[in-house]
Amino acid sequence: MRAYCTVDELMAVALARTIEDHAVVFNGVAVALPYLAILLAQKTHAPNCVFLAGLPAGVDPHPPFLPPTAGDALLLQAAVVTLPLHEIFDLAQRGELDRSFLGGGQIDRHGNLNNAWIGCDGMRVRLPGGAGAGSLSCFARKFTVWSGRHRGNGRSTLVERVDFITTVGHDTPAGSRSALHLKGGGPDRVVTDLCTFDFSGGEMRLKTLHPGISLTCVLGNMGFQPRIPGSLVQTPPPTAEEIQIIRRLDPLKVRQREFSPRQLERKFPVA
Amino acid sequence: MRAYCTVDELMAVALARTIEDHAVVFNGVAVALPYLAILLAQKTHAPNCVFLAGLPAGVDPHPPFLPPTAGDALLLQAAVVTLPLHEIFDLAQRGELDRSFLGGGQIDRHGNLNNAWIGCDGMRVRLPGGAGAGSLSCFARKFTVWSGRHRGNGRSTLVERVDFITTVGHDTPAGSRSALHLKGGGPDRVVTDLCTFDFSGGEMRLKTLHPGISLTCVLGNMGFQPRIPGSLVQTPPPTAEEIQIIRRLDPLKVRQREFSPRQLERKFPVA
Amino acid sequence: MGVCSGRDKVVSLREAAQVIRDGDTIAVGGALSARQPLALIREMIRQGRKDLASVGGAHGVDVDLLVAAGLLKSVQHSYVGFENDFGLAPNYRRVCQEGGVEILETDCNVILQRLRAASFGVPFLPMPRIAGIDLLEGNPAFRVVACPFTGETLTAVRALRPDVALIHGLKGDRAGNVHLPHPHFMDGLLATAAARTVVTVEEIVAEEEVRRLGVSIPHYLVTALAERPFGAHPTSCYPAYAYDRRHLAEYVRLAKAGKETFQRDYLDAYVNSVTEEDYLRRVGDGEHFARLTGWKDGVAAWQEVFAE
Amino acid sequence: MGVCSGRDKVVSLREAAQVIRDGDTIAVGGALSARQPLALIREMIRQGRKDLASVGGAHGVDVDLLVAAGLLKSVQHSYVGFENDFGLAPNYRRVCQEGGVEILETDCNVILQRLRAASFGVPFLPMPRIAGIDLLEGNPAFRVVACPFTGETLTAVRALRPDVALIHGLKGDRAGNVHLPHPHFMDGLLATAAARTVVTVEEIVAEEEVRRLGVSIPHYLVTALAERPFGAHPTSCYPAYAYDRRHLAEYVRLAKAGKETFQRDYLDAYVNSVTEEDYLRRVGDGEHFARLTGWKDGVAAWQEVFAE
Repeated sequence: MRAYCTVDELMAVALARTIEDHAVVFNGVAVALPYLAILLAQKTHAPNCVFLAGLPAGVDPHPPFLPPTAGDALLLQAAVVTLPLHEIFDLAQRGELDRSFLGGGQIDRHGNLNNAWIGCDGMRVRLPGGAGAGSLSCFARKFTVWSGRHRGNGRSTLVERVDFITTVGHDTPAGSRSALHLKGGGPDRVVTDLCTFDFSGGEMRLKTLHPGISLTCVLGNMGFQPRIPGSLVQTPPPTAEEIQIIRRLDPLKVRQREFSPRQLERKFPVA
Repeated sequence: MRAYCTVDELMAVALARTIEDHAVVFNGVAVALPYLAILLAQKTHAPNCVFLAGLPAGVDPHPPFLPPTAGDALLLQAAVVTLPLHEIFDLAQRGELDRSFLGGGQIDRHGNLNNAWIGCDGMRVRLPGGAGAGSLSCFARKFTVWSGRHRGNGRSTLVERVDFITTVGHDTPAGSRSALHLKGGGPDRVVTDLCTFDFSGGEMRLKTLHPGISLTCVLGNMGFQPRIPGSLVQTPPPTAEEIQIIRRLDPLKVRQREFSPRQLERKFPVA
Repeated sequence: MGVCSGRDKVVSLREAAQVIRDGDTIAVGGALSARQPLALIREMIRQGRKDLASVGGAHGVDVDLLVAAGLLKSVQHSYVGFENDFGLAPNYRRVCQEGGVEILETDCNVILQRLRAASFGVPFLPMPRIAGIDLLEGNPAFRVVACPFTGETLTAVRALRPDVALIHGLKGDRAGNVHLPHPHFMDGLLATAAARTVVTVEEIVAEEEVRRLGVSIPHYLVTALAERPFGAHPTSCYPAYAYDRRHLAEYVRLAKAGKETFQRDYLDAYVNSVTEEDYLRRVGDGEHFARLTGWKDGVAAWQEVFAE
Repeated sequence: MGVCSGRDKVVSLREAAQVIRDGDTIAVGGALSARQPLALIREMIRQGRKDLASVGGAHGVDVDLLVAAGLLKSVQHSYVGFENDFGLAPNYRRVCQEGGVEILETDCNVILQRLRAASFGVPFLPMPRIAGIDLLEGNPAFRVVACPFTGETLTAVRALRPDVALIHGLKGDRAGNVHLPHPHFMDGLLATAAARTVVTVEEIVAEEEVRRLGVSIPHYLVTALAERPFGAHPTSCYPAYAYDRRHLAEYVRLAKAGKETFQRDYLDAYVNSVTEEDYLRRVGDGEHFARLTGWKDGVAAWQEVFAE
């Protein structure tokens, strides 16, 4: 019988695969997908990845299950040690943080993100704020951008220009990353519910389409035209082992909470 | 029978009496006399004194006995908590350190101290260094200066001009304390084996003579003329309780190690 | 004066809340769903404290509640929300969008460095350059500076010294020594950065017990200490209790229902003219609290907390 | 690169000492009479390491020995000596007075702030103004700066990033997690400030045991780790052993006797061409070491250590 997974699982695997072995990785507030991705990477292709886990600041924790809030002591369980939070930012300031995961309420072609305000004046929507993403986007060697709201949001997630920059990508109205003399390298991958991107010349370039997703669908849900390479490949499917690990790590299915029931109806093949 | 104490004990009591109740007090490297003074003050007139104890950075420790080295874990025994060393300096930088105890290889009339080099060029003697006294002398609200080498050192301890300033007093060749805009208030008391001083107009002023010590003796062992008030009083004698506490705190008599046998022959009455 | 050297810091919750004065800049301990001093915050609401500025990292129900009750004139937090759990913070969002509170955009690390500057006794600290992000624009807490040694371009952030840090710990003693369970978040830094530090603890015990557990905040940094069991409720205070997801769900439901409903069905029902003892009785029965304290009975019991 | 993410850091003492290279700036852990990585230092002497710069706080026999053996080209320590115990450090004093080593005057807090700057990834840090003290004169590590916000005059100190931190801990595991017993002095800061961190421990044990005791330095900060029982001797490594006052007295006696005597009767007898096992055998018999490890048998036994 052919096995299937859902979009949350496909995305967790795609996020995990952006982690190199030996990378020092941090994730802060938003919990489920990046946490799962990092824990998964440690258990598969990146056993030497160092995981600095969220606000509790546990090093290499083994939570018995994933909580829906990053403030929970679950993220310290069986950790090597609990660090003072500032040690994580110090490490980032020293240029030793290899990768961070930054989610975007809005994402533009340069990888700038917005988690502060959407809309202007009369019609503003207040988002929660950027947490530590502003600093991390300046300092981390690389970061992975992610959003589970590519499809069905009326081009409002992937936008030509973000309304407010909480997280700096490769180019901004104030100048390019190199002109701004930032320590970090900027985003190198974007993972959405429809596809993945990398960057070329500081602009998002479509890299892979998730199984069953067409280029038209991807572009129809975006407010800008990304770079498109000559040949487009499919996002490599998760392995059965990866899916099994994810389901074991997250029995409460916290990973699905940011997706609509309709999104979760989509099935993707497992390799 | 009349009770007597020795010069080390007299000095420890005189040092203790420079500590106000509720003062936050630090002492670093040189161990015996200031440590004894602080522990004694806590057990007598300054029960609310907060003691930040040396490099081990124990808060309010109760060492079973005094060691001859401030690196020893003895100075953490029964402490409320062991702080990271930097928290002590942070507190001093915030202006919250009420008093420090700073010993001087050389002491001048303005309360500048030297623990780096004595002599010039061909004939230099290397001292151990100022430890944290440079910073502390700038930041602490007040500090007590002490030396057990007033007598018999050929005017080489209390000198007209120190050869090198490791610890800043009230006036220096670079300007006065207020002209230098330093945070702390400078030294307010000096305790030696012969007498005690306070400061008037930024200069050392004789305050009390230890029992049996004459003004001539004090001045004859100094390289400069201190201010002298109209009436000179005797250093108030230690109480029997104070001496008992000192002897109980320091059964190894570490307090006597910096004194010569001849110095220790001197007897002082106990009240 | 951060230092407070007396050896009896114990006060009532009412007195503890009086350490916070109208107009103060407050820094609330804990983070997100964990160890926030909510009994103290409820008492501040009862006492009608006003014109406060709240500064800090990633928070949730504490800031949302303070905003809803109208105590805050400004918010300088890196994040206010309920994450994957309940999403946006409804009162915070509503009042922000109505312009009822001033928002000063910030970032966890920036807040941390600004508090650090205060804790280090310096008026500013340099950071490796941050640029390109809009929170910098027109923000008086930032300057571009050149390193006096290397010439390198850096970002300087201004020291931020809160008037009061509000912290909830597990145990404390009469002198004010406090044991915080992990995670600590920025609490230690708040205590050294702030001019005053008010602490509530689950239990006041003998000094020996606090020392045995580990003193996280030494007595001389604590201005006042009150005993308040379940003082962090509905956030967690491990190992005593996990967060109360059922109560938070109710909170979010009422907050989403709008200003009037929230005033009547939450603020009046759970906070105003309600003692802390009554608050806990209204929140749930013994069985409910047994579930929150029973997280340690095993993974299944712990999962149940998150399934409510 | 401070970070070293592999999960097997265990090397021999010989290999550990090879992490330090000629010309490096080293930061030695411990302080005064406590927890200095002396086995590592003896091995560096055996290997003939040279042209090192040593930076740090208040130290004793470690710096004196390094100076005596000619490994150091410069010393930037706030204090080098034997306190009330044995007074001045004889080799250090002699070589300084002969001009055989460059002395850079400094101060504990200045060293701490300079290491902090490196640990924070910034090229400088501001301090409240220090002035009037002669260590500032012509010292390129200091600048007077104005606060960009308040205009206040401050002292800026330059970041000091050691090439290697040398630390001795109680226990460590294969991955490099290290438990340091208290007092820690500046050791944690050294590990984040330095480009590499070499650690010796009394014993390599399972990760669970290090975690249970408390990880003071997490694995990813550790470049290499070697097991070396009595690796801090003759300084203390509580709770394993107190300092060896008898050996230090002998050390000071030989150091005071002058360069030739010290070379022959200490360096040749205890360090050069002597393995660490032989070193310990020459230091004392089982009874002698039983006294050092027996400090915990009570106050009388502990006092005996200091009476030797």
